[in-house]
Amino acid sequence: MLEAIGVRSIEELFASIPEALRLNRPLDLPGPLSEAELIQYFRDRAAENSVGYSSFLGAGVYNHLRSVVTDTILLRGEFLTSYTPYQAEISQGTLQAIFEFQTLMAELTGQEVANASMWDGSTATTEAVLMAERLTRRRRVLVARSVHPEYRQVLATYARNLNLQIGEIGYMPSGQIDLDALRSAMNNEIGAVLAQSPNFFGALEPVSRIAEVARGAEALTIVAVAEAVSLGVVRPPAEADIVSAETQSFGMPPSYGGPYAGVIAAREKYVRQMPGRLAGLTTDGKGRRGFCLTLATREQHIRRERATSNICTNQALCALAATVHLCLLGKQGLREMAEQNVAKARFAMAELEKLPGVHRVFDGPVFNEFVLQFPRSVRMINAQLLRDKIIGPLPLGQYYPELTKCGLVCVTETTRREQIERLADAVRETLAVPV
Amino acid sequence: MLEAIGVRSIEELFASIPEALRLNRPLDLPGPLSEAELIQYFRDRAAENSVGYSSFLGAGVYNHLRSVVTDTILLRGEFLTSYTPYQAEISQGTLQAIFEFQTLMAELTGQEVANASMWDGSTATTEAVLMAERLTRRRRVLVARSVHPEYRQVLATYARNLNLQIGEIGYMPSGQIDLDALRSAMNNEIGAVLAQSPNFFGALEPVSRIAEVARGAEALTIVAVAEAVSLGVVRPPAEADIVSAETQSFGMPPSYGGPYAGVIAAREKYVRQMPGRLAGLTTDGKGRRGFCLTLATREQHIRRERATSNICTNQALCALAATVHLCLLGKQGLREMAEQNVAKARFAMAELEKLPGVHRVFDGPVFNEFVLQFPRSVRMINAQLLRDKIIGPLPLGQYYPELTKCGLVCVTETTRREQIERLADAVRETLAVPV
Amino acid sequence: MPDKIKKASRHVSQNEGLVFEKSAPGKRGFELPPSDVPPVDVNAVLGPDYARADIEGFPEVSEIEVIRHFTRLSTWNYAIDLGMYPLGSCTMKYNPRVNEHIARLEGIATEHPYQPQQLAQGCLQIMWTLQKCLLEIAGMDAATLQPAAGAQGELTGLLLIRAYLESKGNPRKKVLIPDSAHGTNPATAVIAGYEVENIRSDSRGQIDVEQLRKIVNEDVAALMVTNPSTLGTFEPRIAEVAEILHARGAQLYMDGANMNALAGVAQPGRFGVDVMHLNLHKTFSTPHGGGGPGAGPVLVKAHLEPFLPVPVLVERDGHLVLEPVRHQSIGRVRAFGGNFGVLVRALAYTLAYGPGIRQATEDAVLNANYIRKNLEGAFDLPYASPSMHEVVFSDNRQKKYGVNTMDIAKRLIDYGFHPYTTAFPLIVPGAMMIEPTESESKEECDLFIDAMRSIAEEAATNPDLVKTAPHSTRVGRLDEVAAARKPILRWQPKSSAESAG
Amino acid sequence: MPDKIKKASRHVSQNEGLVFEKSAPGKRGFELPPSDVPPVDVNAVLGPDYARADIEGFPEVSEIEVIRHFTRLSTWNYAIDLGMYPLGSCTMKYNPRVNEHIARLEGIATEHPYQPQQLAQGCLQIMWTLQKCLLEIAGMDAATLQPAAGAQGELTGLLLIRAYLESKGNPRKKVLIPDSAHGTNPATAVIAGYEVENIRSDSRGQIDVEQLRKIVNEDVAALMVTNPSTLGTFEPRIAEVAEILHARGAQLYMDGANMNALAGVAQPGRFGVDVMHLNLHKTFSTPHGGGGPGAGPVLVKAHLEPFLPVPVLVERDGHLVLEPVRHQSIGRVRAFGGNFGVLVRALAYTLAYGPGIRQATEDAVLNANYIRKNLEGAFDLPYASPSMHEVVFSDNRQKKYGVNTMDIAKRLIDYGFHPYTTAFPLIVPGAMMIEPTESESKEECDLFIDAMRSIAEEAATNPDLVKTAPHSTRVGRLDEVAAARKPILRWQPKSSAESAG
Ligand SMILES: Cc1ncc(COP(=O)(O)O)c(C=O)c1O
Ligand SMILES: Cc1ncc(COP(=O)(O)O)c(C=O)c1O
Repeated sequence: MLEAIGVRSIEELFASIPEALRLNRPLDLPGPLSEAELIQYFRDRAAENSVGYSSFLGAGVYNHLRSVVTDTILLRGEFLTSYTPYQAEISQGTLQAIFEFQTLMAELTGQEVANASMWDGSTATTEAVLMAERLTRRRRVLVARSVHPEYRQVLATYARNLNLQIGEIGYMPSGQIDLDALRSAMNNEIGAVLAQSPNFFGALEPVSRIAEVARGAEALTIVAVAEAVSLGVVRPPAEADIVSAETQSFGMPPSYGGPYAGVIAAREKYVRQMPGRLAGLTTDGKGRRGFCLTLATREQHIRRERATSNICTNQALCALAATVHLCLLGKQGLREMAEQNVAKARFAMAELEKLPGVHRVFDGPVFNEFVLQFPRSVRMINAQLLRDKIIGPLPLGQYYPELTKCGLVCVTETTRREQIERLADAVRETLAVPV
Repeated sequence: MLEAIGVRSIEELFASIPEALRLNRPLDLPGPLSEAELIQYFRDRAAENSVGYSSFLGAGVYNHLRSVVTDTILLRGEFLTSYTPYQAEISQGTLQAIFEFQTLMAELTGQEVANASMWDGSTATTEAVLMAERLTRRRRVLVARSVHPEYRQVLATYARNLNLQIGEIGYMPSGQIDLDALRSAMNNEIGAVLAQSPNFFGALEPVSRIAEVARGAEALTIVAVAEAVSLGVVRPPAEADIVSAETQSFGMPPSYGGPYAGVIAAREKYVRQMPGRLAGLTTDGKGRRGFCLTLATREQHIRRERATSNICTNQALCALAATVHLCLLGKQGLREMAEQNVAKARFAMAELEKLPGVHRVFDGPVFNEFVLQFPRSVRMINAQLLRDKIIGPLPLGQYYPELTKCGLVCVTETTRREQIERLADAVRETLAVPV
Repeated sequence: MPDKIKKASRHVSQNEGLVFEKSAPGKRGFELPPSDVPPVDVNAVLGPDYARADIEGFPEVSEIEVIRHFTRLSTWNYAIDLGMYPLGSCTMKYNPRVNEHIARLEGIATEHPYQPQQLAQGCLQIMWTLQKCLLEIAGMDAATLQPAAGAQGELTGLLLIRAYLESKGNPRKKVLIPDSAHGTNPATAVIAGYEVENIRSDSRGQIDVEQLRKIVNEDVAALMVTNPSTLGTFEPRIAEVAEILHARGAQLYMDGANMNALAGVAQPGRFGVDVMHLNLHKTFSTPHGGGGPGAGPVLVKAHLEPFLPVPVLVERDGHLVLEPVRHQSIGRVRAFGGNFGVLVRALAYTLAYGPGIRQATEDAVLNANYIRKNLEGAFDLPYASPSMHEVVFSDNRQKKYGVNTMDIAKRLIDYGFHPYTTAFPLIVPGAMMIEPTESESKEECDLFIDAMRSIAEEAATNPDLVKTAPHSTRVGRLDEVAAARKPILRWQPKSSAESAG
Repeated sequence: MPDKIKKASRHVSQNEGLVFEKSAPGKRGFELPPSDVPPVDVNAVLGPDYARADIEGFPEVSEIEVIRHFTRLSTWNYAIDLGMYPLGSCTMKYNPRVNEHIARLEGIATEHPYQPQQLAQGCLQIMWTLQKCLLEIAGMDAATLQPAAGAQGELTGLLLIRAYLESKGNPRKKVLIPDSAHGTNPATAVIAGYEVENIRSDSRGQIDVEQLRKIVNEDVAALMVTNPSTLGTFEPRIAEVAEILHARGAQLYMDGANMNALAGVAQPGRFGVDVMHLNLHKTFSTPHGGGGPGAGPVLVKAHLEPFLPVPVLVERDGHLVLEPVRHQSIGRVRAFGGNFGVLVRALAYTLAYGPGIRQATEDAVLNANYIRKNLEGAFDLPYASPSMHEVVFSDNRQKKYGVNTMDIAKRLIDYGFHPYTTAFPLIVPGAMMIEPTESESKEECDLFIDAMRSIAEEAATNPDLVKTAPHSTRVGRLDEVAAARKPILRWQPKSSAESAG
């Protein structure tokens, strides 16, 4: 091939890089490893992690059942190794799947339209706020303190330079947003109110009442959903104007933080301010139904500095995972899964509240997470639990100074009763030992 | 649908089964289990097996490296869930892959043609003998005692009712067939001579000399290959008239005995007496190249009681595994793999022969297996090795009464040096303790 | 593509030559870890008589080329995963994906057949549980899981009968086989050392019991009966048949390939069957994989148990043990314990359903009868006897237009379906043997019915369209005569000049 | 299909409606294990204000229907696994299959981001090792793996610059962006709170250094440069550019999307780059998955390290620790640690090559130049500057026949290829941006060259054939205008009357 090109050496092909900028030594990298060695390397790393432990962590990342069928589909080369479906004629598979994802998300969230995915729940939520800002042209946002702390941190990172002011609204003994505080903070400079439901404490927010307050000041209501399985039994945030969701619960493993798929759903009239890709239905010259990416004039590759967002690569394969997963579960399966979460959370709550000095902090309705107050530091308790191969509740003091000795407990349909009982026993034993 | 059919109940559809023959109770079966429970059930069973042990077993089933790519291909629904490619127009994928398998097998074995697969090495070998019987119309066969004992048992099962007489030929101190014994047993009532190379003791048989003797009596030479990786470095049995092989070593896991894929290769002139399916090259009406099953008049579905064999369902997907695996390895990779086997076997031999009272039984050339004599019962030694999580040599006394205290050791490219050294250490320790 | 074809279109499809044609020296698709022992000179170690020089013609391609090669090839196949696969007698049902996962688990796929049995209790438990399940489903007494496929199950069964009769003093000479039987039955009987006597079915396609009564004599070792028969109809007088045989000292073998019509509804053990096989790759959902692997467990009544192939799985002191020797055993029919990976999948299937397996049977029979009902108007039904899990039409009505079953089958391809089974059973000239299985939804069945009716119409109005089908595939009908006349069964280094597909 | 199309045919392809159209009440494709705790009345527990009645329109289908639905859909896609995917700027290289296996291992896929770090050392080690590898490849000092994609990497990078400049007293106002840049660059700059100043490329498509010298002032925070540029050419005066910026207190951001041209050959750190991102889904082979996920790690010089997003991974007493707070940090850009599963695959890729990654770069550049050389005669090359990993032609010569880049792209589909990138970079009207990557064999490149030449000929001799392409696909060109004018973005229960694809 060199000959065909008309050069004598590979080096010549790099002649346009000034000599001084070229690397004249081999890279100092480990490897090369053959396939078997590679697998062994990562098995060794896996062994340094938490295999064999029972975990009660949730807080935005959930352990739910996934079907082997989902992975079977994701691993089809035609989905796995294809690009963004710009060339519609040879991308109808991806496009129709996106259209189905958009429909499923709209149905679940009670919204009219949804996009093809965002990077995750936190960035989807942040982009929802930016979208509200574009729609209202107001630069102030009220955010419930019960929104996931990391979601709020991401919002803060983006907001800082966009001259967006964020006010925080506290929570009530129910664990829900303080509606009175919201009402008093509300005014017509506020562009949006952001709440999460189920919120970081696991509590369901009174979305319709929040929306009522917001609407009073012609502000938009944004509801973030971090635990999407809840939508199987919890009323959808239909009164919200924009919903941002994390779909990790739908067929994506925790995978130490990602990849997952965020999504934004909203009223149809807001669609031209939506960030992210959208697949739409259309026809070809012969009238055959087909799908294509549409409303691209919102996007960076067309609109550049006037785009609704800078997002380009999204989380398409994760959105496909959610689509396959939801098709498998179907209407009944999703409901049953959600119900099991509620039942198991109830059971765990009851078991744990039997322990001396342990009680629930909030009394609002919850889905599969709840906050407990312990008689001593959660970190200390957790250190003990590790000996029993249990990863205990998430200590909340790091996020809410007022919630020291409080821990967030999550149970899902994957948590076995016996694991809950072992947790209760282990905590009891730990507390029995004086500090 | 019942209505459309015109019946009132499902029961009615079974009306043709006499009442008395119907089952009027639910089946007494475990289950139903959901996907997650099913996986757990089999994980529990897996935990009752040998995970975590080092094994030195071969004897017809070998641990070789397999690529993730092979499984990726096998799991494509288009290969996994398709039937025998009788409808060629929508089965070209399977057909071309079979044609490639046939070619690869012919190349490897040094034969002119090969079939699309047999059930395994043992039945392929048996069918090779029956094929020879049809070709020669002679009912006597000489079989080396160094052929895998279970292969010989299968042959005996088939032979018994077909009035086929089997004479056995012993082995020499080299572990190879006793050529003198073969010569004296040879006469022109003998239809075929069957040897295995590498044989059950791991020794390579002098195929060309066996063939010479057979040819002297116008008998056919059949060579069985149970360890197909050997063909990467060992001269192919090109002088044989028929080769039967087990291809498990090419990308199939041990899987407690199957499924694997046998194959029969032979000279082209014998093809019309071959059992099993064959894919052939042809063209369609427009001259486009395509493949179809051919010479079906040999087969049971056409020829019924006059077929060359009763085989119908074969081991197609396993043959595909072998095809993908061999394409991945390629000429160089297969050779390198085979070389590593030879090198590791040499190393293991040297390490183990250092042990007091342990020595090789046979001195012929070997591939990756060899027989050692121990100063005490192999079963006793093995019982001790299990404590070190080692599965030791295969005791040969059960198959060859004259080889008590002898064990067959197998090492492949997957055996790590450190495992060999641990085996040697463990055997040394065991032997150090007086019985 | 005309509108009447609802289920399929045409789409761009990658060409791909033979892997040998893509080969280029020096490429490879898989690297080995470096050796951790001293290298050896293989030629020296093996010696010049045993060392190999080169593997002529062996391919050399990269990893991505392997992926593409086989991915492209795969796209030329039809598959259950793509749509209904109504091959009669083949029971092309859904192959659950979780079973593939399970069969590949560490501790399942990794186990060696010779490892100590105390370290194989998991494997043995899987086999034991499967045996128990199969025996319950079939109503039989003892089992062997060794046979690699249905045909080997047949052989095992006949050898059991032979050994049993031999133990009574006379193995006898003949096996009776209905003319409707699958080709493996007669082929197997011959390998078992028997002569085959084909018996004619009666006008309903069933066993002619009166005739049978006349034929069965001291020479008859067994009758091999498929029930439901290959016409998909239950043999209503099966119990009588068994009696006739037993009265004359002969045995009843049942080919259980059609067990998908009976599981949970009727147990062959109650029919008087002495021995039978099951096709796990049919009734028990293990994937056909383009032709195999399968597994053909054999189930027997107690009197045949002493003759089962070794090793025999038994429970002893709470442990499972493989008994290597039994003095009356017919011996081994296959090395090692059988197609274990297939057994694993079959057990997974069984456990997933549990007693609900009856539901699958009901749905299978429902689908077949639904299709029968809807196609009765369009195609000739040579035998009106009730259908169970499959229905056999003939091309009788289309013949007058010069259209035969194969033409209709090929035209089905254009309609997005895999054809039904053609030309079997032999008692139906121009047979069209349709088995939908329980996996098909009403929607898919309706599309199939539409397609078949539409083709029936085409046969009358535009027979050439049907006779030259398929029109939508990357290759048309292939010249099978030429293929068989001068067989090209492998690629040859020199033939590389031939053009790529 | 005419003979000149060597790489593709047409084949039968399954149709498939929307999953909602296939739904039937009561079906489901996945069963849950029964609950082992007492059941609760969810409506009572949640209360009427919070309990949901029904999910209107939600699908109900069986497992096999799900398998078939998505399998059928998949067959409508082109993919790297099927053939060359020469999208310029996208680096569509082979996605190693072993990486998919690794990312799904127990202990990798199963780990929760909040589990105690002493139980996550394996995950942290993967991230740590990947960071070290990326830093070595890029010649930079510190890294964050948090950004979810290239665009978020850009944002992170600009926020770092902003924080740094702020720490010096003035965040400044503008970011300079060449007119050849990818759309994410300007879009990102705006989100980072900057104004965008687009700068014109010079006649060779490169940065106009003299012009730059004039523009850079106290208002300029940074220049975002893509190197090699989107024309596939190395910016020869990049070091000078860095100097100019640094001299005026501005920073140099490098968009590392084209790192596949440099890995192992040159380290951007030596060019004077202050901050850059990498696209692991391009250079590091992680699958694009139909549009994502990716990962956009950001690499910085030491002076920017204090500003990295939290948490920051550090080594302390032989353990790896995530530092949650750093007082100068820009904060978080994403919840949790990033697209960890993508990082795993990228590390697997890197370890598989090791220092041999240079070979991949060389092959990528070789392939691009081979294609360039072979297509120069047929297509217009608007910029003659040397190509690295990709080459950009234009449709200039074909325009006179009324054929544009999109037409040629669509016609490539008939030839069995995915099109190149059309209409980017903007500085080339009618751009045809071709990036073969190192994964393509000479055989596949030759087929591509043949196809392109053949299309060039068709454009001259039979322009209509090209303008109406593709002709081989299941749907033709879609009406994108109608789609955007009256967007239908979801299925609605009532719209189910529409006919199935
Ligand atoms: C009725 C019948 N009997 C026997 C067989 C043979 O079974 P196998 O292919 O598993 O050997 C078949 C398979 O097609 C069959 O349909
Ligand atoms: C040059 C260039 N810059 C930036 C990007 C954006 O990267 P991402 O899609 O990962 O956000 C791309 C991706 O297409 C690109 O090609």
